Amino acid sequence: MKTHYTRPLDLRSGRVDMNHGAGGRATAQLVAELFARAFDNPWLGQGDDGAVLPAPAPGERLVMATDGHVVSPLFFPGGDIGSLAVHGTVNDLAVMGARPLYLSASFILEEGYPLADLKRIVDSMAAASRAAGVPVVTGDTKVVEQGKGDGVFIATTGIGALPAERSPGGARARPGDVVLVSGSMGDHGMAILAVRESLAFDSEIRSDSAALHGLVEALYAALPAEAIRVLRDPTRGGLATTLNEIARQSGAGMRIEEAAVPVHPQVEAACELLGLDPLYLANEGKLIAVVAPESADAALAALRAHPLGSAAARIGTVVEDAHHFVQLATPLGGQRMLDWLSGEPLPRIC
Amino acid sequence: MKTHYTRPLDLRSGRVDMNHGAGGRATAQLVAELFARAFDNPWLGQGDDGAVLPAPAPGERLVMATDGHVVSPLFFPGGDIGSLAVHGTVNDLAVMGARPLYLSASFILEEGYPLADLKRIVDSMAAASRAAGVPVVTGDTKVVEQGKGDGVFIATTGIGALPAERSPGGARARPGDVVLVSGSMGDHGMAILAVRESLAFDSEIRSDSAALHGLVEALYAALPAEAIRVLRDPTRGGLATTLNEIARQSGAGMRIEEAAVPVHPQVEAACELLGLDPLYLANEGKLIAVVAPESADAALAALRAHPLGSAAARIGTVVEDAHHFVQLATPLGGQRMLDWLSGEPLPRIC
Amino acid sequence: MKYVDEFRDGELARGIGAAIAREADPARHYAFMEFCGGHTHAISRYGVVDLLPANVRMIHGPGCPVCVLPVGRIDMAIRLAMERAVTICTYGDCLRVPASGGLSLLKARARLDKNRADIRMVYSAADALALAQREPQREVVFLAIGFETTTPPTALVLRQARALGLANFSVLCNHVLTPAAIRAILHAPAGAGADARVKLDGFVGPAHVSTVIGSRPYDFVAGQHHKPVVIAGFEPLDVMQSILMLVRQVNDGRAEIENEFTRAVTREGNLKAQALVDEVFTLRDSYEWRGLGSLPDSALRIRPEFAAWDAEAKFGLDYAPVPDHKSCECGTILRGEKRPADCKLFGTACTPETPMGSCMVSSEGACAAHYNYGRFRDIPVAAA
Amino acid sequence: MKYVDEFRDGELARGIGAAIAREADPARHYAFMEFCGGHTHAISRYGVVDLLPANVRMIHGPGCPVCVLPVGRIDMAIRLAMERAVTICTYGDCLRVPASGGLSLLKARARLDKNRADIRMVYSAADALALAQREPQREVVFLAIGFETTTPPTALVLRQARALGLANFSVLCNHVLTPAAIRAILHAPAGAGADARVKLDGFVGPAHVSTVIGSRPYDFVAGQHHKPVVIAGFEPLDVMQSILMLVRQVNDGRAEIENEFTRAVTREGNLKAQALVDEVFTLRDSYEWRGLGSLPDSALRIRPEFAAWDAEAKFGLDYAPVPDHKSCECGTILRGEKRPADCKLFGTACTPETPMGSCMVSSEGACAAHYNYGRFRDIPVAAA
Amino acid sequence: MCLAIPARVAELLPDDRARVELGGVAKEISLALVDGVAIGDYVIVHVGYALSKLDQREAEATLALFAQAGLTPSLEDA
Amino acid sequence: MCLAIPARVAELLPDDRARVELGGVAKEISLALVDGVAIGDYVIVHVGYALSKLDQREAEATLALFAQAGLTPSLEDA
Ligand code: SF4
Ligand code: SF4
Ligand SMILES: [Mg+2]
Ligand SMILES: [Mg+2]
Ligand SMILES: [Mg+2]
Ligand SMILES: [Mg+2]
Ligand SMILES: [Mg+2]
Ligand SMILES: [Mg+2]
Ligand SMILES: [Mg+2]
Ligand SMILES: [Mg+2]
Ligand SMILES: [Mg+2]
Ligand SMILES: [Mg+2]
Repeated sequence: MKTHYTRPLDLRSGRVDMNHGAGGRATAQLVAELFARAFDNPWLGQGDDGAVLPAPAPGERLVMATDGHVVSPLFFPGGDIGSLAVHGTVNDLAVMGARPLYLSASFILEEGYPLADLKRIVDSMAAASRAAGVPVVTGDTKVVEQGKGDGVFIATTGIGALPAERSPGGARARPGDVVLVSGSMGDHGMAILAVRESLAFDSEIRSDSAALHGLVEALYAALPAEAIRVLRDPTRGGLATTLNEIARQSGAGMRIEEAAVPVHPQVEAACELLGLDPLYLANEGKLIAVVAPESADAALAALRAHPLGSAAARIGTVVEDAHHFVQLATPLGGQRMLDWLSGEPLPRIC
Repeated sequence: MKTHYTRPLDLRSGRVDMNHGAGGRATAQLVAELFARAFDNPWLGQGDDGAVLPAPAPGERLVMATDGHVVSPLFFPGGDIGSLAVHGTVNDLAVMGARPLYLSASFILEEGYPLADLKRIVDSMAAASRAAGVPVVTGDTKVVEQGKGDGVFIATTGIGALPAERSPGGARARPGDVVLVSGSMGDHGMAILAVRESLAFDSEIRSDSAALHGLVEALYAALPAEAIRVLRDPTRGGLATTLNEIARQSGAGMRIEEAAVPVHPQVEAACELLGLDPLYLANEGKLIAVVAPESADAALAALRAHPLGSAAARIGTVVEDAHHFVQLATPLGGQRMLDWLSGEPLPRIC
Repeated sequence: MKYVDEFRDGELARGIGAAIAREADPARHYAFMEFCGGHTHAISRYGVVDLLPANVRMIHGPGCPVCVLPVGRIDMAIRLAMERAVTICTYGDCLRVPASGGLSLLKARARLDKNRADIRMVYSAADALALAQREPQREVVFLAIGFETTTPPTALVLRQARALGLANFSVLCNHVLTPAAIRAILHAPAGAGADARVKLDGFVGPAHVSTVIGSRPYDFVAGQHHKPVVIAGFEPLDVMQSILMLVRQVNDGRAEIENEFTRAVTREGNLKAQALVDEVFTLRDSYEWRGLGSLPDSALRIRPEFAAWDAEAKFGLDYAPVPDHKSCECGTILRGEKRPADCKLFGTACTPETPMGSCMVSSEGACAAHYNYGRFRDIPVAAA
Repeated sequence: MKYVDEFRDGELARGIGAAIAREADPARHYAFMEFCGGHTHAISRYGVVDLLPANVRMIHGPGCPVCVLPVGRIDMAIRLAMERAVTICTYGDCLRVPASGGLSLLKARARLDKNRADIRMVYSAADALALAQREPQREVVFLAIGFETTTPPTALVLRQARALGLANFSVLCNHVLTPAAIRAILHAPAGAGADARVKLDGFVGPAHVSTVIGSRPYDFVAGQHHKPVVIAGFEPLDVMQSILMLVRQVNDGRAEIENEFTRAVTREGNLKAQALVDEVFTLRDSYEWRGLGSLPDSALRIRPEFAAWDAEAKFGLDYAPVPDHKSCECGTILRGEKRPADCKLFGTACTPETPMGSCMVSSEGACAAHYNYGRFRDIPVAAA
Repeated sequence: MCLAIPARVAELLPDDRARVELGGVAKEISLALVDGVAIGDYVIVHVGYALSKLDQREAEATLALFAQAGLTPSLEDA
Repeated sequence: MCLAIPARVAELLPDDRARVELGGVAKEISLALVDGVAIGDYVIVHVGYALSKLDQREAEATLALFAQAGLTPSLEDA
């Protein structure tokens, strides 16, 4: 007697349909044959409403971070929404100073999305999760009608453990502190623009999407925890917006040397073509570190010694400023403000 | 000199536009004037990439659960996507036996969605979070183009603390155990169908959306932790699917008395009209508890003593069954299977 | 629910069950076919077989409108949506019916460009008409299916569409006729399993179909084929009572058309509805039934006066038959020669999620009803 | 980037800055207007003022195509999308330009039924044409804006549309003419603040506009108004060099049309482009410029031969002027009478997110450039 | 097949429409296929249309028949 | 206004189109507005169209002028 047989999911030419989100057998099958298989770990395998996990070590605090991922197109040079969904949240934990421990993933799938592409995304996500050593321990899948979604959205949430001695935070920058970046700015944002149909140009620009917790650990290994004032990943809004956020939170200003900010030559060229500023483009594998002045050299050396920080640079300092402006010294020798991103970075003609 | 002034968000007649998701000043404003104000708590107020939280008490384990919420329509009798997004995840923690501690929220907004409606949703979510005593400590907001979303999606993730002595799980049901439900089945699913334009009928059916952790605590207070084998909230797929999940996980079968399953008379009538079965409709404030036989009476009494469990009922028992079928004794005196949900519950004409 | 709950009473059921057991002759077997899926559903959902003696066996007939809809007709609707950018409106039941190429309307919907075409569920034919009125730039086709019950509503909307001169609305008609299918069952040639063929001792006759057509159209069953028919309501007690009445006819050697569903069925039926159907539809020469093959005079087509609202005429559609899977046993199951679990595809390649044959399509099909409700009977289960 | 990086060199900049400081007469003030937003942008983005002596002041002119686009013209596009179910295609710059009722194209887009209408960003006019070809059922209107640089591409697509007989494509033309605007600046009546009015000592002339129209059209500035013009490239060194050349003309008492941008600008300009523009467009009697008012012969309209592709003709559109906010000081700022921070709306009601006046619209506008890049100069900042 | 259910006519509406009630749930349906329906009547509702009226006397008679079938012969004889 | 940038023509394509290169980034543009463009030429690209050719000799001359301006008078005199 055959009681439980189900035909295997058609991962070659099948598509997501409403049944996959209805919570019945088709949902269970999608979870079992795609998600559970790709993310394979004991917590997910339990199939309960959540995952039961060992708590952090005594004295450690919890860190929780979340990000929704809605990138378009879903595949881009250097990554896809799956790897991005891992890196985006792991990095938010990393820049809190935490050791990332666990991820959850909530998928919102659009009716009609090819299962083969979904599998590519899930496999990429699983690979990124394994490479980062941060398992996806629980998840959820919903399906929305065609025209009410955009292929795949993934919201990930991460839990990390924060050692007692660490406490970086956006409000901790003080005048005199040094601002470092771990590498070139704008690679991710431009990689996405390059593959948008409406702008298409050819370049070798790849997203910098990467998990930063190793780089953060290298930094903590190299300098006293107290010397690390602020860590942040300049994602949406780019370096400019992130520096402004830090300035506002800390109630300070900043002086940045434009020429010191690393920008990939092709990103720079593409920015010229489109009328964009690389300092407003998103990064997904870069760190901003504000460190105590006496530790700046050690911090820079530690960053540069790590593969993800080889192009790290010292770009400026924190200053007193009641208006917490971020000011830029231009390569020409002038001064200007580096303001918050206003609106979306849209290609300009003027 | 005016340096930082921004015109307040137009929460009366404004709409979500792409700028609100670009990560610049408009995003910061939306977060500050809407989300941070509504959810108001010290963690969210920090404005960092994540929230730093006290870890659970020594000996406790962590529980993590996530759910994406894509309900349509967004407002329905008895709730809205905001309250649902809190209850849905709090309940997943509760049925793991955990004390829910923190929530994260990832919003995916569709360009053009009225800010006034968004505010209603966020306020409702904040009220549900406060009522449940589970703060939203971190969040994220993305905006997608019109036609690539459906107003508002909310993915919530919850962290809870699981006391050492508790370990309910879908795999722990054993033959002889008793199956209880905390109240009437199908209210949420039918409340949603009732307001779908294509089916519209008039009734007083309201979603049962509610946070169940109080009810779970009442259960743990009334019986030995070990006697609570499985807790689960029968959401998508309804009672039928959830019982099948438990049966499969536990490698057992079940015998359910159909007449013992509480169903609201109006839900029953609407099911007759539409050709649906209430046992396949979603619930968002109901508990299934599988308990040791000797504790069944105490469990039922504890459930009934709680406002959310006043209509609790004992509906069946766990049996040995290598095929882990869920069988139903019909009110007529016959037997039939109660299978997994197959596809979506669609209104039938035949 | 008045006039519903009373007809589901467990105590009365046991009483009727006892009467059947008492009156059924232990020395013989009784095989009755419930033609309608509605009866099949009631029998399965309420576990009626458990209240019947072992020598009374119910055979599930072909009376489920989505089960008998052939693949080629669903293909026509899918092609309209995919190639002609039409919005197909249909009853929820149709969405999962399998079509060619592993598709169904639900799966085809996932492949459409929704900016142009769509596939939508409606609760009523009137909803499809309303959509066409509301969105004049949208070309709406109502995929009409069903026996004599859904036909009058379709006739009404066709009449309305003509009265309104609605240019963006049409109907893809798949209305079929119950008496023709019963005739086919009675005439069916014995298959390879002819020896195993079960002699039908009588029919439980349609409930709601009969409210429209009355009881007269079944006369040939008794007259020409000498089989008793008891028209019965769709509640479990109705079914049980009709079985009791059939047992009595068999015991008495009678073959009559009896009516258990007197509260809704008359000898003449609903004459207003019949006249309306007659105004709008006429007989098709032949129509292919899934599981039964092509049957003459077994379905309706839209009259030429309404050709502008007949999707087949409007879009120049041709029907291309698509054979069922060769291992599918629906035909022999419908004739009572085999049972669902005898099919080697049952529960493996063929499940409600991925039906291969017509009997697995809707929860009213013989195989689906057995899969959803009765599968446990195939194996011994340890008691609690 | 060859021919780019060399023109941004810091060391050369300091050299030219030193030359300006050396040659500028300390006893007098120099006020030059850079007409173009491209120059305004270069000055602000590179902090060029920090390399200029205090007595050389740059006044930001109206040469930003989106800044001068009046509210009423954006309203026309929004109405087309909202009421006529049209897909508006336009350059990214236009999407945030404020229109009536708190709207902009971006905000209007959020209110559209995207199944019917849309508002889309294009990189090039050709992309709008391609969309219309690809989706014949979509009515596409290219909202064309810009000075003499974007006009030839618009002319090309209009010619192509006519050649293709494309029925679902048209252009809403807002092309304006640089010389007319310069003339308006020179003729502007003194406002209430006439006493404070700054005498312009000369112009930095357009870079890319001049590649198309050549240097000849500026002759009237020197001839009739006795003001020097130096046409300059958009790189910061080009701007600085042109300032040096203007200082020298002023010092010499000369008023000539000089060309710093010889690598791309000739006296005649691009004759091929000029002929094309002439074939497709003709002068508008009058056109309203945001901040400058209605100016005669200052803009182009589509010739009657192309009326089928002229959105104004095709949809029977009328222009309704919408007054600017009464506290907006754009007019006086453009004439150098006031500076952005003097406007009481600056940085409060008027910001780049919620611009009230034309100068705040694009990052090339005087107020926006000051807000984005220069605001810090308004207050003392403690040094690091 | 032909899922249909008896519902009580609660209100007659214009255009041959009616509001019917079933177990506390109300729905608007069409009466275009049946004549002479009054408030209080029960109609059999299918895909939004009344297919026929329900004969309440016959319903009671059928129920009585059920009850009678259930009587044991001995009781019946008694 | 009129954001435009000089780019090197890397390839001539049919229909008056060309592939231009700038700092390692390549883009297809239209040459419909300029005549006589050859591979290796620099053109000024605006909204996907070449507006004019760049005169490389003049560019060098301008750069020389910049350098000259920067020379202090004393040096210049020397
Ligand atoms: S199980 Fe499927 S394939 Fe077999 S007879 Fe039934 S419907 Fe046909
Ligand atoms: S700040 Fe705004 S309102 Fe004031 S002058 Fe500038 S653009 Fe006009
Ligand atoms: Mg985050
Ligand atoms: Mg992140
Ligand atoms: Mg971050
Ligand atoms: Mg879930
Ligand atoms: Mg889409
Ligand atoms: Mg969950
Ligand atoms: Mg949940
Ligand atoms: Mg759950
Ligand atoms: Mg975020
Ligand atoms: Mg939508």
